[in-house]
Amino acid sequence: MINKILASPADAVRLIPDGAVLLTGGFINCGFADELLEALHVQGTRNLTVIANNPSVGERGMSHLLRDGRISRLICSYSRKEGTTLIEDLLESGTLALEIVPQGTLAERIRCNGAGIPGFYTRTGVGTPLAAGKEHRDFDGETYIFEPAIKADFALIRALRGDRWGNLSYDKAARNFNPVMAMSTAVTIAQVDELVDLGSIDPEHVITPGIFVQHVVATSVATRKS
Amino acid sequence: MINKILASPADAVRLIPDGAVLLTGGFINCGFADELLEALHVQGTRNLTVIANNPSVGERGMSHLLRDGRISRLICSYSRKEGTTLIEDLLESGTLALEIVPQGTLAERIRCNGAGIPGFYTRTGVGTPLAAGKEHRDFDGETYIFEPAIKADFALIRALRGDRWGNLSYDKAARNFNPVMAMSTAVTIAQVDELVDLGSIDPEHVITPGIFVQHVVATSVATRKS
Amino acid sequence: MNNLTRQQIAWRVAQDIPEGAYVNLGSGMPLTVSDYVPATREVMFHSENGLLGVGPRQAQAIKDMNLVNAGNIPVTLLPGGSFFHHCDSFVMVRGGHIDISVLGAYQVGQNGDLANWDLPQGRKAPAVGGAMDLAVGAKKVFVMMEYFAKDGSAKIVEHCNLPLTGLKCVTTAYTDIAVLDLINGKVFVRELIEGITLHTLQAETDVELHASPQLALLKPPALT
Amino acid sequence: MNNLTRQQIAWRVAQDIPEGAYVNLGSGMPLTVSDYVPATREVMFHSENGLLGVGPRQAQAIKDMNLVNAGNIPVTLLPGGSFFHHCDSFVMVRGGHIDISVLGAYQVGQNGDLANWDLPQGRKAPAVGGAMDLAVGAKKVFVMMEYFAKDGSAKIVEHCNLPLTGLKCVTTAYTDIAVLDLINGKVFVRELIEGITLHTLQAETDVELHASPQLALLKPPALT
Repeated sequence: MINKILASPADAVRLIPDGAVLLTGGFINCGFADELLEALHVQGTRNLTVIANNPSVGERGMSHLLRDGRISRLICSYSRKEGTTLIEDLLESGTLALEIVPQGTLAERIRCNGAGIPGFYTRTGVGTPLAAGKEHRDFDGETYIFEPAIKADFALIRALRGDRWGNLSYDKAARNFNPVMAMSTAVTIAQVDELVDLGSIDPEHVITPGIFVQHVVATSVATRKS
Repeated sequence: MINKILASPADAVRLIPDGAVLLTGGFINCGFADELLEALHVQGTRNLTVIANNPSVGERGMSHLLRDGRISRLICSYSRKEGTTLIEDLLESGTLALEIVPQGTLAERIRCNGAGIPGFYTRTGVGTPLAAGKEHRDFDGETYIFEPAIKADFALIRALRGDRWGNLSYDKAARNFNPVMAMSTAVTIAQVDELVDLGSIDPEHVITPGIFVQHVVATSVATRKS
Repeated sequence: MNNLTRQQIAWRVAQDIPEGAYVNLGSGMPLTVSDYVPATREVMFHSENGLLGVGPRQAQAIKDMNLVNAGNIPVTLLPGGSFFHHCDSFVMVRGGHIDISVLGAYQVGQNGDLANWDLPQGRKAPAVGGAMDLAVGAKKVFVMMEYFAKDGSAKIVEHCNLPLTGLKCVTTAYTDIAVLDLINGKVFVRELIEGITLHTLQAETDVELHASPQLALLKPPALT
Repeated sequence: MNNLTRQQIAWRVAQDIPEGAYVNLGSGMPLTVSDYVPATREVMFHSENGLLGVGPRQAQAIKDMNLVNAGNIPVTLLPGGSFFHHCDSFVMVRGGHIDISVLGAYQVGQNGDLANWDLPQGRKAPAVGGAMDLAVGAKKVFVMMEYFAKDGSAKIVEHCNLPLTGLKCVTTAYTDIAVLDLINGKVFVRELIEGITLHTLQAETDVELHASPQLALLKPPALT
C-alpha cells in the first residue's frame, strides 16, 4: 500500500541536510508551511538556500530560520519583512546573500525545472538592472532575456487537504506558489491542514496530483484517516 | 453587464474568416467542439489551418471540414483517422499539408503563446527526424531543440459547464487540450454542454478562468440561465 | 488651485476603466481604484497571488487571511471569481490577457519608461514583486503618482535615472494635477485641474508637453 | 520451445513494476500490462490524455466515452485518481515524474535507441503521439516486442535504421523469448525461455549479447 503520510513535521524534515536548497510556498503570509519550517529550525539545519516569493512575515518558521542565520541565501521577488529590519540587518552584516527575481519569472523558472525545460525567454525585466549579464535575444522584433530553470532539492509546501497518495487541494489565495513548487522538485513535502481518505478530493478538483508529492504531514491529527 | 454568451454556434463562427488559424481541443474523439466545427462547415469557411492533437474520428464537425477540403493545413501529433483513408487520400492528392509534432511539445508550444513565451527548449525529438532543421543547444551537457510558440487566431474548445463570464469546467478526459488552448489565443470560443449561473462553479474548481474565454455557446438550451 | 487627493486620483483612474476590462491593481495607492468604479460597471479585478473577480474588502468580522489581495488586504471574491496558482496567474499577466495594470511610479520617461521599484538604497531591502511582469505584459499601463517629486522636479522626465521597471510601457499617467497620455514618445496633456494651464505646467516640466485634442478640465468630486 | 504470447509478455513486464511506481502504458500491447500487476500491489497508471490512477476497463454497460485512456478504451478511475490538462500531463512526462514508460518497438539499438513510430510509409498517415516525450522523459523505458522481425532478423540491432523515437532511452526490452537489459551500450540477457541458450540466441542476433549476472529462466504462467 502506498502511504506517503509521515507522522510529524520532525519526521519529514529529517530528510533535509545542511546546505539544502529549498522551495517554500507562500505569499506574504498566506500558504507557508510554517510547521515544516519550524521543525527545520528545531532540527538545527543550517546553510540553507531558500527560494520563496518573500520571507514569511509570520512569527514561526521562516522567521526563526532567518533570525538565527540558518538561511545563507534567499531568492525571492520581494525581500521586505513588515515590522522588522531583520532582512536589512542580515544583508548589512553580510550573512545573507540575496537574489531578486520578478514574481512571474520566479514562478515560471520554478515550473521549468519540473517540466524538463532548461529555462525560458521573457520580455519581463528587459532594460532593467535585473537583465544585467543575461542572454538577450530577439524574436519577432521584440527583445527577450533568458531566465534559467531553478533547481532545488526539496519543496516545502502548504495545502488544505491531502490523502495518502499525495493528492492535494488548497484554500483560496493560500494556493499561490504551492502547486508550482510541488511540480518542481524530486522531493516535495506537503504540510496539510487535514488528511482525508482516498477519493475524498473529487478527481476533477485535485489541484496537485499525488505524482508531484512524496511526503504528506498533517498538522491536525484530529481528522487523520488513512 | 458582461455577457459572453452567444445565441448559437452559427453566431459564434461568424467571427471566423477564410484562412483562419484554429486551435481545436480534443483527443481522439473526446472533448472536440463538434457543434462549432459543424457550424463552420455549414458556413462554408475554407483554407483553414487546424492545430489539434488529431483529426476527430467523429462523424460531425472536423470530419466534414476535412472531407470537403476546407482544411488546407493540419498540425497534429497523430494524423490517422480510424476506419477511413481520408487523411491518406488528402495527403496523396496534395490538398492537405501536414506537420507532425510530438504531443507534449504540441501542448507546450500552445501554452507558450498564451504565456508570452516565444518558444521552449526540449529534449523531446532530439536525434529524430522531427529535429531536422531546428536549433540545437546544450544545457548541462544535454542536447535540446528549440520549439517555437504556436500562434493561432481562434481556439474552438469544448467544456462541460460555462457561465456568462466565461468560466469553464470540464468532464473527465474531455479536458485534455481544451484549457491549454483557451489560454493561448486572443479569441477563444467555448462550446459548453450547460450554461450555469455565475458562482455555480466553485471558485476553487474553475479550470479555465473567464479571462481566457471570449465567447460561450451552449448546445443544450434547456439549462440556459444568465 | 486644488490638487487631487490620492482618493481623487484613484477616482479619476476608475473613470477610464471600461466595463468588462480585466484589471490588476498594484499594491498601495492603486488598490483603492476599485472603490471608485461605478457600481453599474462590471470590471474584473485580478490579483497576482491567484485571484480573479476580487470584490470589496472583507467586513472586519470575517478576517479570512487566506483570502487576501496582493497587498495582503483581506478581500472578498465575487460570484464568478476563481482561484489559480502563480504560474497561471502570470500567464494572464505576461501573456497579455490583462487589459489594464495600474501601478505606482517614481518616474515616468516621456517614451513611457517606468521606474517604480527599489534597488537597495540606504537600508531598504529590495523588492520588485510582480511590477516588471505587469509593466511588460498588460495591454495598457496606467500609473498613479504625484506630478512633482519632493525636490520640486516633475516626475515625468526625458530619461529616467532611477532603476527601470519596464521600457516604453506606460500608457497614461494620472497625477494630482494632470492626466498625461504617452503616445509614440510624446507627452500629451489630456486633463488639467483648474488654475493650471499647459503653459504654466510646461514652465515647471523639463520634457515637452503637448495639448491632447481632448484637453479638458480635471474636476473630481469631493471625496473623503 | 514456447514463445511467450502477447499476454505473457505483458505479464512479464508487470512483474517488474514495483509498488508505488508511476507508470505510463503506450497504446496497443502495453495497455494490457495493467491486467497482470498483482492485485496486492498499488501502481499508479498515468494516461497522457490527462488521467492518473487509471483503473480497470469499464463494464460494457457504462460506456462513458469521456473517460478513456490514450488508446480510446473506456476505463475507470481509482479513488485517489485525478484529471488534468495536457500541459500538466506532459510536465509529468517530460519533467521526469513518470517512473516507467512501457512502449512498443520496431527496433531497439544496443545503445538504447528506440524506433517505434511511423514516418509516412506507403499510404499510412504519420503519427507520433506522445512516444517521443515518453522516451526521453520517463526514468525507465520498458519496451515490448517480438524478438524477431517478420524477415527473421533480430529487432535488437547495432544501429537502428528506422526513424528514431528517442536516443539511448530504452532500459529493458521484454520479448517473446528473452528479457534484455540495455546498460551502457551493451545488451545483457537477463532471462531466456526454455530451449534457448545465450549461445543459440547469439547465433541469430547481430549485436553482441552478454549474460546478465541474474541470468534466469523466463517461465510465464499459462494465460488466455
